[in-house]
Amino acid sequence: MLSKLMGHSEEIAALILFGIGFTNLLLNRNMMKKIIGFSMMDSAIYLFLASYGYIDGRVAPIIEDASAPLEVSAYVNPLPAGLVLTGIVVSVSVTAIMLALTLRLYKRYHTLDIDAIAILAREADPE
Amino acid sequence: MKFWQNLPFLLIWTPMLLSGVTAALKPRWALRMALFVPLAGTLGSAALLLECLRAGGSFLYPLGEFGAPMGNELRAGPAEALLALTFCAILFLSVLGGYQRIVAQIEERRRGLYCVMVLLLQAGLMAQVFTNDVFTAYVFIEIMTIAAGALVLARNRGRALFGATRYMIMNLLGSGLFLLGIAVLYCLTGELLMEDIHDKLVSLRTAGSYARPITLSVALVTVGLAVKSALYPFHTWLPDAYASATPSSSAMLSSLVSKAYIFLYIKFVLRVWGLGLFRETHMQAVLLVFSFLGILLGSIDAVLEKRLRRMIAYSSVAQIGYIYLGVALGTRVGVAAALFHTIAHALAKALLFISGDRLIGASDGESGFHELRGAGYRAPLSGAAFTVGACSIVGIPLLGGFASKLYLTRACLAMSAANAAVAVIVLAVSTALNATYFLTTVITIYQKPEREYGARLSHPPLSTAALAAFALLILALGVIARPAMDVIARGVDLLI
Amino acid sequence: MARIDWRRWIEEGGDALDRDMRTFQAITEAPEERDPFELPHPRERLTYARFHRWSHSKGERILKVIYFSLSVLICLGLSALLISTALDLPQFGADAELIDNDISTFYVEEGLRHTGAMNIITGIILDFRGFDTLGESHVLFVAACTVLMLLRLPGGDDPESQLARRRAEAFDRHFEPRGDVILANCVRVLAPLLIVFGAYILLNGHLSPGGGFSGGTVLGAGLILYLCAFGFARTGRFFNFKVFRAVTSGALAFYALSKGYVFITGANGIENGLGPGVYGRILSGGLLMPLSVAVGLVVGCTMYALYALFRKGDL
Amino acid sequence: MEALSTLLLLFILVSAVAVSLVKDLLSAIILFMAQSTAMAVVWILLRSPDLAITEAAVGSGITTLLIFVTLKKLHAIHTQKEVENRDGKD
Repeated sequence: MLSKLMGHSEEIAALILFGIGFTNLLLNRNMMKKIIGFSMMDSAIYLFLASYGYIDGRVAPIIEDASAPLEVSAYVNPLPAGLVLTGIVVSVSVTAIMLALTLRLYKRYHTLDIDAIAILAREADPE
Repeated sequence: MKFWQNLPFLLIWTPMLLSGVTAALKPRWALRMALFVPLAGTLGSAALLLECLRAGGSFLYPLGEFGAPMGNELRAGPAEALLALTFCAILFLSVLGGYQRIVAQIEERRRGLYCVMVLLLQAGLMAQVFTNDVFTAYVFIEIMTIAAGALVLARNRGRALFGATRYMIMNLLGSGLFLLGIAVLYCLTGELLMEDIHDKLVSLRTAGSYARPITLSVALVTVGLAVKSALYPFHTWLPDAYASATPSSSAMLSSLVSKAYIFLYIKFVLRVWGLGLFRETHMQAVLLVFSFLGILLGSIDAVLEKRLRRMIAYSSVAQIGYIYLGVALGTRVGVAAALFHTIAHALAKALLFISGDRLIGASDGESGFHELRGAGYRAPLSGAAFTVGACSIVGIPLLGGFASKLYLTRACLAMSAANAAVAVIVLAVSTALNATYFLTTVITIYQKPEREYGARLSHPPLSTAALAAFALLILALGVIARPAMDVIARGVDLLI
Repeated sequence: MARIDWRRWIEEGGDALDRDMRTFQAITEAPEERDPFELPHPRERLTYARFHRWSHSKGERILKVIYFSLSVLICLGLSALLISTALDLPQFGADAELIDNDISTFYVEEGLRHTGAMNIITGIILDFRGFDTLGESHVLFVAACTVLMLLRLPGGDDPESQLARRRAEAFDRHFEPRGDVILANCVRVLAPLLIVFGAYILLNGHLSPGGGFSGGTVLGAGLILYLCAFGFARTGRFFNFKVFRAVTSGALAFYALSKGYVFITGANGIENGLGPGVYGRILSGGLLMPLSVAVGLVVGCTMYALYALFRKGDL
Repeated sequence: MEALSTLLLLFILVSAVAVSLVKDLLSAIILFMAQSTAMAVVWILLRSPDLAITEAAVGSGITTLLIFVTLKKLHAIHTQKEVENRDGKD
């Protein structure tokens, strides 16, 4: 059991992190905490994905000498890293939007508490 | 490769290219761009549909020299082309029909950006329709999520900001679950292309290995897309976002964005998992329960609602339940019925949001039902259009909604006797509820008004023509239901 | 009430339409739609006070307990469920034959020969899977547009928007350091270094780790640092909204056009005339380096613009 | 190597729990930043230098910076509101 857990240590850490981030995004009432939770959730998925590209004893997929004969089994799988690179930029864009929304909501309602914002928004504008 | 086979790529690429240009234009030219590009998309996808029907098959379009599975790939067939045509046409008509409200409700400095969002939304929609690669689907889901959120929050109103916030939070949760789902799929199969994942999953299943992770990935993708398309228990963000946005945005969100997610889900069911795996993981049964709940409770919510736009929003919850019901049957006939209902509902809901807003506009901006009395006389064309949309959703014969409900019921009858009985009862009850709230509304708008109303708004003739076009399309869908269904059925067969 | 003349609309075209729209706008503008960044309405303030009182009462504490226990339950449950299934997955780090398949071998084998990129990841994201990256740079673009929509202050000459702008500037100046000698001297050394480093990462993306995204971010960070030390007056000289719009639109258009060219020629089997070049040279890899630069410009400008928008609502 | 990676993962998890529990937003952000930096090192251990550079620049750089600036703005708005309330009372 323990060896199995150790063998999956990266995934387990990633999935716990996913759980924490998900919970923060769903249930934390503070908008800033929600945003941080979202960032954590996304980086957890990237950790999960990239850990599968890794293969023990291989090096990063950057060819140093183009003239040397190519040894395919010397490099880790490059595709997950490419996907994660795409994902990281997506998550920073979304974070920026959520922060801007938070700023606007705070300017209008003077609170970061999403429940309070809900009450205020409904009272000020019933439709 | 023939020239017309470049059309799917051009349909995605042109709006993307022009969005950057639109950002640099003055607002009124940007608005024209937001009308022109969806119109061009409509023509392009119509040509694609015709050519696909003539060629009688589907084709793959590799992006780059190597194509799949090394690079990305697009896939187009009759079903995809029909969906693309519907989406582009509705996008164009929504912008045109809500033109006056966009100008009135969105400040000039934001209007140009609003048009950029419309174009990027179109690119995202087309990419969802045509993509054959799950990670590309994720990237374009994010574009669509953000663009749709921006369409809601473009209106400078506290309620719209709040609606957009809830929308974004729930949609980000959905994207996260979806991404984790495809990450698990990738870890299991090492592929990102839909067919290749399917092949690997089939061989894994016959070997009997990794049964639990496969179920997990199916569940994650299902829940993720269900949250994003507002299936019943995950629909809480929907009324706030739909009711507070400008009517064009509400129309686009309800009839395009959620439908694109549903089409993506259908592609997952048919092309990634296959109907066999979909049934085996019991996700089908779960979806069946959710869709029943959605159909009933969404309708009840709509009956209890006292304001027109929120009522239309809640009716969307019920209708999305119908579509998921078709998918959850797990048969080709069911999926075809679901696609037909997607199209019928998308047309009717966009029309309802736009004409409903005009009726409200003709009643001094009050959306309570007692204030709407006589709105049908004050805005006769909008009243007539609203009536057509409402009748289509209730399922009056000759209209699109009737045919789709008929096909759906027929597909339900193929289930085991007990299930079929439950399904038919649910459909009957919900049709009765639909009739209660929609026909009451129609009657209300033709009642004698209680008081005098102020000056009513006039609308540019072209945008009134958009309403008429919607109504005609709904009628046409009802009349040519049989050929349309044939096209869809052929498309579904080709999807598998 | 302005009446619409159908014929005039057709005869005079779009200008008449726009004029009429403006008249409608004056009529249909709801009162709440104006007042962009004002303090809440008195009635809202009253509600807020009421909520505040309630929030310190008992109801709040109960709600807090419910939220907390629900979070712990969901977090533990979700994690446990995910982990229990993840244990069935192929083991991490092992030579898993499922994921180390023909595709990844193909990338390593053919990546260099086909794209000319020593860094295979750059080859993947800019060439093989270039469509994803095209989508991704549009995600950044759509994010920048949304933040502009949300935070950019009205640019008009009317007193209200002028007041809003002045107020934003005053508050920004009040809360940011001015004339800080230590910061300014550090930045004089650091900012050029950062920008050179960013450019290096950007230009060498196909030869070493890095590429458009990381390089662009470092460039943006250099600009932001410069802004922190010397204020908007200095950066405004070379970077304003027009520059931002021109650079972003131009780079995105170049990116979309070149990818469109490559995809269409590739799909139709036309030779595109872009060879990999001499491996390891800076000017190798066909379009990789220009594409990296375009992405880097978009990313750098967007990062700087986001920061500036957050600080004072304009560039 | 194994020990370092386990340690970093533990640190990431602990800081994630701490971010959710801590009351003060500034501390939460600093913890988040530290977590991001640890993640960059994990990327290096996973043989993905591209990701490490991007994570260091984006995760612990720009994202944290944006959160900081938002927090600062919120603080500024808060102060502004108090000033205006006081002026209103006088």
